[in-house]
Amino acid sequence: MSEYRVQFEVFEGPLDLLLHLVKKQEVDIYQVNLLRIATEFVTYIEQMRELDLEIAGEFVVMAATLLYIKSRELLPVDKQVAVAVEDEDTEDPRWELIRRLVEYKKFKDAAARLQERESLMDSIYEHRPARPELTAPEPVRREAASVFDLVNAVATILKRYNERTDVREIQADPYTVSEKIDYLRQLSVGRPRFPFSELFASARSRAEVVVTFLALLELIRMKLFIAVQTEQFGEIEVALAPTPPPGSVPTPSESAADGTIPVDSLPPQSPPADIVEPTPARAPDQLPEANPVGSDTETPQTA
Amino acid sequence: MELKSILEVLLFTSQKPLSPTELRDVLNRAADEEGAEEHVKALRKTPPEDIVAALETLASEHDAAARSYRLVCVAGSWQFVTQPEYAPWLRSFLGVKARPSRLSAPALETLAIIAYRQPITRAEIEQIRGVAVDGVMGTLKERNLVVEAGRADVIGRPMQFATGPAFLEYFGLPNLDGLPAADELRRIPVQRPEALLTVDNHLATAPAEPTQQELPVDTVDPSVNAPEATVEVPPAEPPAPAS
Amino acid sequence: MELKSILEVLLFTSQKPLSPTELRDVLNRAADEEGAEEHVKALRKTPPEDIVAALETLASEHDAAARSYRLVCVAGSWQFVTQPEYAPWLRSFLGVKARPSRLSAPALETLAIIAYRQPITRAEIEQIRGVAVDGVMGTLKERNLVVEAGRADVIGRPMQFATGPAFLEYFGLPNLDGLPAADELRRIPVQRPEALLTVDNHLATAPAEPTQQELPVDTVDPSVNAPEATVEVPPAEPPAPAS
Repeated sequence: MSEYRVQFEVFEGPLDLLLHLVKKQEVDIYQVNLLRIATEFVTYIEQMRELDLEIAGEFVVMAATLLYIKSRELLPVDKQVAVAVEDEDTEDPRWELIRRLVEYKKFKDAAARLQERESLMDSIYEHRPARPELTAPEPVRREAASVFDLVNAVATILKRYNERTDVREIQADPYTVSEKIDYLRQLSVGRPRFPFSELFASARSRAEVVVTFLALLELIRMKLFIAVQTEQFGEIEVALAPTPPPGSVPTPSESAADGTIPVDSLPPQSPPADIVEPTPARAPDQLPEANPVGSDTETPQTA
Repeated sequence: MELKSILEVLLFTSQKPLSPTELRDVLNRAADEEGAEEHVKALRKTPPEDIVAALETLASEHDAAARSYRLVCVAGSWQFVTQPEYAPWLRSFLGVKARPSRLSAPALETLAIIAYRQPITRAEIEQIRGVAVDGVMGTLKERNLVVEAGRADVIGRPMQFATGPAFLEYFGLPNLDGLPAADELRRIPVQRPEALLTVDNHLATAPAEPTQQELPVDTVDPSVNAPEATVEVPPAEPPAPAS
Repeated sequence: MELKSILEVLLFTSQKPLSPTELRDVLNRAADEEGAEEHVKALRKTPPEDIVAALETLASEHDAAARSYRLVCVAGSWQFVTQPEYAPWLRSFLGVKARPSRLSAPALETLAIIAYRQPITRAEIEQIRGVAVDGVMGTLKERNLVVEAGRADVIGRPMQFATGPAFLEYFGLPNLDGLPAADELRRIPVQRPEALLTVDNHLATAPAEPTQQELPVDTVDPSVNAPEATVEVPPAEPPAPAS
């Protein structure tokens, strides 16, 4: 009994049941044997009734239509009523039924395609970046600082540190900043660019590294050299500064390749955006030991 | 800088789908920004059709690249979405997508009829489905998949229905023309064998003599009487998409 | 389904950068899901080096495609970022405010010391800088440029500091080895006046005012006291990426 119930309940309506019966015949819908379908449909209704299932009104109406068609079909051909061509109100019930079945089938198929899309949508995830910073890092991330700030800060510390250390050691230091400046300028002859790391390749001691580094910063401060980082994670290169017209700053470059905004607040004429100049290193004589960096938040520590 | 690349980067960073109008607004706003460069200013007042064309080019480029995501238009707005075959990983990573419960088969049938034949009255829907649709219509309206769309200009002035703002989004469709087989289903099929008079009791529909009287639509041209003849119902105006 | 496409789609939908480890976790989780299909299970325990290789391939593919965005690795985690030349439009679209004011010179110096010498105690920083750093340390911690990194293994067990999750992003560095002249600058020569005693061999510097309390019982190594002595700071482990 429950099997029957399941069987009946899957049909959305009489048209659905009819389609099911048509499908069982395995012929084109236009070629279907309506007589047989009518018999089968009525049999279903009878079974439902026997099982005390509630029969929707639509099924009863459809059964009546089918019985009418069946009764017409059973007449000999010459007794069949030829529908008057001019009588537009009279529908051939067979054609009407098939037309409805065809139409219904199309929408049932369309519903199935919608259902496919419905379930497909469960598997499609939208691209939803969380916050602007994550997807647009450059415009926000690089405006505030560059690695040169950091390097420069280190240089300042180094310089101050050297001053604090034993005076005799400094005097004994075989390297001087001015020597290294000459060395770097020679190094750059005929080579417009070289990697930052190469500067230190020949250094024989830590002290030499530090002095070379200070010399480089001095050259940058004098606008003779520039430090260039052409891409965000690229190696820093040192290059000869383009010789600008006297008294001018470098002209803004159209090829602002990385969108970097210079470190310092933008002057009316900003330097090339892909070239970040570090803040000039403090000259040694400007560096008071006792109060190294003017900052309100800091208090000199007793040394 | 190409327009399409700019649109792409905007869609790439957007937290919601963007319509061509919204995209144009961004171009205009950037152009009006103080100190905007020439190439930014140049895109002020980009014609909407240029934007749509650029978006379509972009979408084809992404389709051709066959990556794990693509650019699609849903309900007139553009967004990047993932390809469905990566769902197993995304489900573990992002969790099961929050989606409204699936529609029942009767609801889907009813919705399909409304989608292709809108605006349509309840009586017309029931005529096609062969059953009453009160229950499912309630569900569909509640979920904004279906909305009321004015009264039909016939006796009794019955209410007509159309697809609602949630419809295109729910199925991920760009517009109503994006419905599968839209052309075919918008037409009322009147394919009519030349005759339905049987020559044999067991062959209900074998052709016999041509008749032409039962064509349900009154615009019948005798020449249209061929088996494949159809009468076109002009595509309904899509309802204004929800904003 | 190619590994790189799966990684791509995960990065594409992620709301934060993902490390190879996190990506591998997703692959494993998806493989362990009940009813996972064979091709999903097959990626369980993908070797980390395969993941990194796939990510690198992906990044080159995206670079070659020259779109408005690309895939990059920052601080060991991978993410899609936009190309900088679209900043004018993105700024007006996202309403990006200028970043909080750039770091002051004292803050930068302090940060530089921490970057090259991490982990490092506040006393050590102050020793190098010669001033107290309470104010700037607050700022740096607030902006996640500096984080606490456990306690030093010396008397008093002072807190140590390391660069925080925002540090590499702030400077656009791939990792701590990307610090300019890292090798050289990690070994800033420290010449110790004879009066000063080192607290610990691993400390970058000697304390400014050695007091009895600070003197460790047994770690004073006379050799460290030599004028030319330098203390190498081993390259610090990069801090765990922010999650």
